[in-house]
Amino acid sequence: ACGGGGTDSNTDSSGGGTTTAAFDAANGKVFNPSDKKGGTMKFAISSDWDSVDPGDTYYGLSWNLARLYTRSLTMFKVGAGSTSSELTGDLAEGLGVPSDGGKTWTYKLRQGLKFEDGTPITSKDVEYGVSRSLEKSALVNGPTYFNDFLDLKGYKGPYSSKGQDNPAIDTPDDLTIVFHLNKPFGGFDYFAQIPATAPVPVAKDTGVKYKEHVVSSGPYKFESYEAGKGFKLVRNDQWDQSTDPNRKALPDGYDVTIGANADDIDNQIIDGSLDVDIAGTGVQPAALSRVLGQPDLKARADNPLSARLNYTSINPNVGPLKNIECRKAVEYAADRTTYQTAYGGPEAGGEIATGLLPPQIPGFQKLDVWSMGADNKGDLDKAKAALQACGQPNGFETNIAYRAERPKEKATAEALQQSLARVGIKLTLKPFPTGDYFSLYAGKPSYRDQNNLGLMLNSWGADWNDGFGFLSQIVDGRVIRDTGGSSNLSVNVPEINTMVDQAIAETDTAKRDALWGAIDKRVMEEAVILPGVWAKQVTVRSTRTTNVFVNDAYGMYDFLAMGIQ
Amino acid sequence: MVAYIIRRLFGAVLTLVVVSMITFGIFYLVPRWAGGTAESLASRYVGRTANAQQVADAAHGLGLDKPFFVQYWDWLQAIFVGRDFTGVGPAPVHCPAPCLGYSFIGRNPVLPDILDRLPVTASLAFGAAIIWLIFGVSTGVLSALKRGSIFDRAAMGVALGGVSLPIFWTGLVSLVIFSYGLHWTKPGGAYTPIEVNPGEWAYSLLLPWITLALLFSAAYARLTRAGMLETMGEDYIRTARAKGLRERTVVTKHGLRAALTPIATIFGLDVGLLLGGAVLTESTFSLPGIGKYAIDAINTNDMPKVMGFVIFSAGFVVIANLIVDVVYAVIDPRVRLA
Amino acid sequence: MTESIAREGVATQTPSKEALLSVQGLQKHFPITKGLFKRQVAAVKAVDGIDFDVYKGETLGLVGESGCGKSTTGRLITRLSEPTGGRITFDGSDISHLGTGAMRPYRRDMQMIFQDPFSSLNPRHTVGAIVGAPFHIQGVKTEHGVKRAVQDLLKLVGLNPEHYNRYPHEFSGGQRQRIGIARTLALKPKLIVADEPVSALDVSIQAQVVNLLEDLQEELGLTYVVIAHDLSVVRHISDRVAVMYLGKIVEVADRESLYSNPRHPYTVALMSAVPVPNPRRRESNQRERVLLTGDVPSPIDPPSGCRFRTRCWKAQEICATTEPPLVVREGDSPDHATACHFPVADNEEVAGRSKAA
Amino acid sequence: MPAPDAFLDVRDLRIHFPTDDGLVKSVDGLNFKLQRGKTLGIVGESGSGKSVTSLGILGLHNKRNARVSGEILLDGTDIVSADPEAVRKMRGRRMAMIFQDPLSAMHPYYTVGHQIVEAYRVHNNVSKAVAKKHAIDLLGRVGIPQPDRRVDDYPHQFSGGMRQRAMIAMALSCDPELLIADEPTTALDVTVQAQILDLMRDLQQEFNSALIIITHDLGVVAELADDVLVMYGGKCIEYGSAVTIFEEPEHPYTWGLLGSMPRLDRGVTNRLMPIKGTPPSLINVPSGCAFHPRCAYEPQTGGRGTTEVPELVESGRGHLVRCHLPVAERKRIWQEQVRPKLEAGS
Amino acid sequence: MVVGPDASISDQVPVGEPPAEAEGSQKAIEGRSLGQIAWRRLKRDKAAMAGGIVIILLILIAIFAPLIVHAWGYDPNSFHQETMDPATQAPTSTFPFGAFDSKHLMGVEPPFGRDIFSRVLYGARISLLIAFLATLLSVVIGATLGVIAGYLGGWADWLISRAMDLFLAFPILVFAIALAGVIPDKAFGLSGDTLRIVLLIFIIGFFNWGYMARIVRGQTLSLREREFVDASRSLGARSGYILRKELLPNLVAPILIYATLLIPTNILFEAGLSFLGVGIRPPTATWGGMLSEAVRYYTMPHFMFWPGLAIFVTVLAFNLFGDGLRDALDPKTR
Ligand SMILES: Nc1ncnc2c1ncn2[C@@H]1O[C@H](COP(=O)(O)OP(=O)(O)OP(=O)(O)O)[C@@H](O)[C@H]1O
Ligand SMILES: Nc1ncnc2c1ncn2[C@@H]1O[C@H](COP(=O)(O)OP(=O)(O)OP(=O)(O)O)[C@@H](O)[C@H]1O
Ligand SMILES: [Mg+2]
Ligand SMILES: [Mg+2]
Ligand code: NI
Repeated sequence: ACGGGGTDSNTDSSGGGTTTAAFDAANGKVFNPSDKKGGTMKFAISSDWDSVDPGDTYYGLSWNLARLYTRSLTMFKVGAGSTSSELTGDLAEGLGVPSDGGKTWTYKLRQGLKFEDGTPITSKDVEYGVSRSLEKSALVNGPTYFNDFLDLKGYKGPYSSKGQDNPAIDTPDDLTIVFHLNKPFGGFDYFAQIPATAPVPVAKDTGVKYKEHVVSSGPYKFESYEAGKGFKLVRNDQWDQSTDPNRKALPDGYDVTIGANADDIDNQIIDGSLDVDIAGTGVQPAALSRVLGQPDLKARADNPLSARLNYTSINPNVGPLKNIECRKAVEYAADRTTYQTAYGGPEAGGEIATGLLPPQIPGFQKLDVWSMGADNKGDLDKAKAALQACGQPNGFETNIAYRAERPKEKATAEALQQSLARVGIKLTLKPFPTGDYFSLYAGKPSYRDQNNLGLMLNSWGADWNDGFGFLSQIVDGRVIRDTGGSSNLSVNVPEINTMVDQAIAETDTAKRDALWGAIDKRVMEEAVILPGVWAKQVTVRSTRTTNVFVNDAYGMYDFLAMGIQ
Repeated sequence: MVAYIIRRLFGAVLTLVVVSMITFGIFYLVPRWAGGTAESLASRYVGRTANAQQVADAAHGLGLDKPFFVQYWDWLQAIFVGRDFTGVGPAPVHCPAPCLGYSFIGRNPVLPDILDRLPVTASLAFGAAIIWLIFGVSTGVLSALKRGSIFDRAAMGVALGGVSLPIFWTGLVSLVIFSYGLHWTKPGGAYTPIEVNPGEWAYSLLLPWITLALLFSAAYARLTRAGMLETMGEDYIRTARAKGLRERTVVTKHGLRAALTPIATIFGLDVGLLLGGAVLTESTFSLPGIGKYAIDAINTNDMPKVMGFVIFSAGFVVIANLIVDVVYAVIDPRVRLA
Repeated sequence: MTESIAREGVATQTPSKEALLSVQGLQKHFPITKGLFKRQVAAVKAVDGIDFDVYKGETLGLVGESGCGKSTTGRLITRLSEPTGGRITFDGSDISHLGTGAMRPYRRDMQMIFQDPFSSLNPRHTVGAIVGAPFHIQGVKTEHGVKRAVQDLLKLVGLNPEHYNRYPHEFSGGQRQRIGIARTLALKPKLIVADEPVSALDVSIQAQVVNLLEDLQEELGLTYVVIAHDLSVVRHISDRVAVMYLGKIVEVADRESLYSNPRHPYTVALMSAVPVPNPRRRESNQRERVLLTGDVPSPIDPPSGCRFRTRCWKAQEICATTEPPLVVREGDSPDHATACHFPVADNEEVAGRSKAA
Repeated sequence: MPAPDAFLDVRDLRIHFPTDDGLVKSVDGLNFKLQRGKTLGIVGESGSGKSVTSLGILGLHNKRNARVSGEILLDGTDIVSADPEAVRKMRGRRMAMIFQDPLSAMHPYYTVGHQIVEAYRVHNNVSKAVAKKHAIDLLGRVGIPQPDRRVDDYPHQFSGGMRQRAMIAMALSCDPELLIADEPTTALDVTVQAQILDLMRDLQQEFNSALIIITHDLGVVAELADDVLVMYGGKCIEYGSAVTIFEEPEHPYTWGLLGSMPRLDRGVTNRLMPIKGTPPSLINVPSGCAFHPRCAYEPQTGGRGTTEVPELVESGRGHLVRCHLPVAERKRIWQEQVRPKLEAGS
Repeated sequence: MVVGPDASISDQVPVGEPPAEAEGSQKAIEGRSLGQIAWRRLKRDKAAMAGGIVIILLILIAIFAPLIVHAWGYDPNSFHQETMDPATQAPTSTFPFGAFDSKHLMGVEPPFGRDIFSRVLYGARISLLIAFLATLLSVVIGATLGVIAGYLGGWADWLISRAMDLFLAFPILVFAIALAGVIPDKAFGLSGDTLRIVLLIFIIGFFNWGYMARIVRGQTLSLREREFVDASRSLGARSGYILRKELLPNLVAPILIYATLLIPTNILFEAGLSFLGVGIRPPTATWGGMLSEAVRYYTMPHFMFWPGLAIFVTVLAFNLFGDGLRDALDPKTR
């Protein structure tokens, strides 16, 4: 069942619904549509995510979830298939209005918006939410788009630049908010859907502690919050359906358990006592054979493709890998099937990737830069030839870094170790603590170069489904910082940087998509990235949920739409 | 006795200071062996947009650039007077006394976090302790009384097996069978506090209790048996029989009473150790207790948490030691504490 | 059972009055610590100022009740422990405070026999190694090699020399005690201190060892200090006897004089308490017995003045204030010294079934 | 011969222990009788089976590791074959025991008073307070000063002599008819020993109980016993009145015991007369007369000593001896050879 | 030189031995040492002997793992993807879980189909190596410090006893985990598995000496009170002599006993560390590591079963043997 399996789902028309259980029934269509209100949804996850603070979060699941208790300026449409990739106004009446060649963006807020305590939401609250998210030394987790694109003129944020006004954001009246950018950017509406644009009342902002009491602007508010253990959401009576065309708010509340046993989550979903694993990464390997093996269970499973690439960065700054021939040898010698197996096989792991851009992102093209050999098991002859050309005919030694707590990355490292050994490239496995992987180890240029980290496992999901949302943070060499923390571990080619600038500035969508596609190919040619798999997962639908469908923007079930039977 | 307790408390505090110093030393030194500098250590706390100056400020504000003893002193002092950190985040961060450290990854002081998890670990430890005391001791006593019988051999065989089983394996196997397979018990992870729902509480801890108790029951059965065999051979048992006491009285009042004394000691220490974090059990059953906290802290490389944990659990052991000694003196009139 | 070689030669001849060992004011206090800082709050005055001489070739017996400081005295004179005060002169040299190294040469001349034949032999060493140890430790060269010397010693103490390679656990208590004795004899010592050498043995074995000690003394001209609590054994083996009470010597005299004419009330009580193996004299024994009441006071806080006064039926006021010196009493032979204000007179009626107050 | 209506009648008592190394015949065919108000002394070397016998009489051997056979008739009831529960009820009430080492024989965790009260209350249905009063009474009777205060002390707070007194009080708590004292004074100093022996004698007279005193100290036996039983290798080798045993012993082993002992009541003998060799193994008891390897007169038995187990035969009124030597010969040897040597120098 | 006639009594054999043996033979009988007696006792203890045999087998297996694997297995790290269903990541073998197959004796490991048999065998090498050497380290540190504390007493004792308390108060497991987590990749001229093995040995050994020291100290204290030490001193022996010649031979038995009983603890300790992911680095096979992987595949119980069984059998064997050894060398405890 290989080969472009996921792409067909995108062609489905949105809004279609079905009630017959079948494999992949909620992928691209709505399974079990219903408008019934009531009930409490049970969510669980095995390990905590960064934060529930809208200004301090960068996890897809968190952005998906945040829509329950906050509203941002714009949002992805709530719908199956490609619908979910489209933006629409949320707090704002509609999408932003660009002016000044895309350097200024203006949004009009809806009437009658209120916080959970009844105070009206104004454009000032939105400005404050964005401003505080700039404080990356306090709210460290969120994306840095606003830091990078707003014309801040030295403004650091409401904590650091106390008493100053954010010069990049104007609020001419309570319902209007204007953003000034430092360069033209056509995709600002994507920025506007980041949870950081959710309004935050200044008086209630407790900085890093705000996560303990997020003030709701959405249909649900926090009833309780216990760090690391879970929280409960209940209806926010100040939310007004009339101000919100996107949310149906079917359940009466949500119980979110954090730190549950991962295998148990699978079991509970299978037997119906739990609704959703909010991690959205699919069932655990233990349940996989069961789910795929038993027809009745398989009929309850979906196999969505997410806009995520699991790949390996090849460090062009260490040892023989400085020579592109040696990097080519790695590309040729890698056995892509074991890479895929390491991630869970064709269904649970993903499709073998040929380039960076996942198929569902506009601009995608099927590349064939480096031969993957017969059955994708690697082209050993070419690899050997490349090694010869590199002057290392007998191979060489280098290290492969991965995140210690990620078994799949560990398996991948083992898989690469095996497959590269076939041409004499010896890999030593180097696990690093997940939390510091980017900030201190693989993500820190001085560290990775000094410690001879030749290969580094990496994984990147689109912030949203377009070329910028996917590629900008991993191919632009200028995001690499000496202090570490960048997701781009190996791509720093001036020519590519220029191409990125061109793509950003391009206002024509089709041309822009093509430009991103070209960047993809160009990066591949550098042989600094060994693509692994475009992630897919096998997820199981709970028996009691309604309105189940995969939101393509997040690559997982849409939490907002679900209801209880 | 009072003087003794005071002296021991004094010793306990000293022990903790030394433990903390060693721990601190190791966590201070090892990252530096690995090539860490004050700046590189600080850089994890400053976020992704920080520039070199901000990193340097953070390193300074956290005191990472100070010599070892100054840093240790700062840490120690914080326990009594609290501490302010600067350079990380726009405002100074205050960690109120008693400050066992402040986690910049979790953005909170360590102690309240640990205390928050204590009920889980305590529930686990005490619940299991009750089970293993009942099972272990009664099996041990019966075995000793029926020495050489089939029961004795079987029980001791099982006990030897029990102490030879790795707890994480027993835990996994029982999880797979009883939780995933038969759905009899909860697999852990979702702990319900006793005050919320005692039934749920017990239900959620059932499997960890049994698993932990299995290991300890086995050990205690062996200990009790050995102790009983020893005391039942004592002269005073013969005296008790010569007085014409009923065998049951002889066994319980004279034999068991004496045999249990050393077991009480070990029991105290075991519970003390467990309260300081049943690491393997908690991670096998994903119980959000102190042990899991420690593992998580280690996995996220959150050194202030690890430090705080080490001191906290060492404190339990030290206090358990002290209590055991005092209790011993109460149980055994021959022991005079001076 | 044939009678032994007559012992008259040695027994009748008065020991030469040359002191081999001389002890003056010997003290040993064991500190008792307490409180937060382990302050010394008191001391067990195990031995509290004793004087005696041991003459060449004689046997001095040391008797007393349990805990009166006999063993401590023995350990002090063999310098196994450090005296708190006083002087020990051995063969003319002051050895009171010599260190381990300085003491080593003297150790050849002064040996010890221990009470417990089970714990005094290292269970992991062969008999040969145990008896040969003195040669190794002192670096003594032997004419025909150590093995030969050891076997000679074994023969000397009545053991089969073939058992050179056996381990102590293969021997009975009496045989073990012989091994211990062989070890002490290896270096041909002048003085042997025996701390309860036979108390751990059965009666029949006890006699074998006592005989052996006597024979060896005769053969090798040894000087003994024998510590025992069994008055009959002490009488049998000793030439002179010292009686200890609570860290003090209360009476010292030659055997005949002491047993026939005890002066100190404690000695009297001690001797009268020994059961006599004669059922016919049962009644008279009971009548003559002085029964002491109470227990031996604690050596931590001994009674003032005369230490025996708390149990003595003759005690008067002076006993509480003045400590009686150990001196020769009127009418006694010159080597019969008693530390008592009111020594028991020759034909004093001390007994009766009344308990001594 | 003891009168037929003996209070305690032990008949052919055998107590064997099967062990890894073989069968330990600790007691092997023991017979004796004891009347009320009389005292029997049992002497013998270490390991001759004295303690095992006394435990056997109290029925304290564990069925699992001891094989007890024969009869122990206490006032007509056979303890060996009786129901264990019945024997338990007899223990403490009808027969009691005083052990050698009072420190280890008393429970360290309970007060002395508690331990006496416990002994009293198993057999008497009285309140704790009454029992405690009784305990204080008893402690006073055995000569413990301030018994009302010391009753609440723990054994370790007593001195050795006081502990032994407390043991005696405990044994006497139910006025037993048979009292067995297993080396009651061995751990004590002579002065204390004298007090205890005195006490036991007085108490026995007061209660008119039968007393068995076990010891290896012939002096103690001479002080207390009416009759003496000499044990060797698990067997009785000589039995007789105390005077007979001390003045006309007929067994070479008894001679040896007497000869081994320095005595204060005699002059200083020049030499002790020990028994050569060591006590026999109870697993491989020497063939024939168990004493033959150590016996100087073994050649005079004409080889029977090594092959034939001698019978215990009466050689005079109530005097039983287990020896191959002809009676006349034994008497002659004692009179002509042994006795003079023992008394030499007196 | 004639000593009194009854003093030179011919030696009798001690109680418990047939008199005939000694009586008849005047020639030197080689005495049996305590070691020989212990061995005789041990031989009678069937469970202990079984434990001992298993231990020997395990050691042989560990040593000859490459040969055995060569005959019946595969390289422990090589993949056998053909044995796995790529989608479900379960073994395709018709044998239950792929085990007991002639190709893969214990089945194969998800997801790559590595041969479990070979990995278990290779795991034995690591487990035993670490357990043995760590025990050795603990024993060396513990015994040395214990003897010093017990023999010298005073300040040395105080200091060492406090250090012992300290180490016993440490939450060792967590501490070891934390430490193993921050170990650098290269140090002391070592790297990779070698470095980690060395460091694990060091960590496990270093944190476990307290118990050993406590026992040795206690033993030394009681031995010091035995009169043979005084006897040696009264002969003028120096401390060094007493330590080496008098005390040490008597300490061998307890040290041996507790070393045997420490080994299983250390095996569990290492497995625990590997289980928590801070032990030896993958792909090197260790039992604990295999178990921690197996957790994710609990629906394929064979993967959990074999390494768990290996740990269990090994630890059990050492416990059995250690118990037996204790009974044999120290009959008091029976
Ligand atoms: N190392 C020590 N520390 C403290 N007190 C001690 C020590 N050794 C002996 N004593 C005390 O000193 C006193 C005399 O003891 P010592 O052993 O000399 O008596 P003893 O006469 O030999 O008694 P015994 O007949 O019981 O052997 C006792 O009260 C004893 O408790
Ligand atoms: N439970 C037992 N199992 C095996 N042998 C035993 C047992 N109890 C006693 N014995 C053996 O029985 C023999 C007689 O022991 P017993 O205690 O009666 O001697 P004893 O005459 O009282 O000696 P002592 O004077 O030393 O007290 C000894 O050899 C002893 O080892
Ligand atoms: Mg002594
Ligand atoms: Mg006895
Ligand atoms: Ni003599």
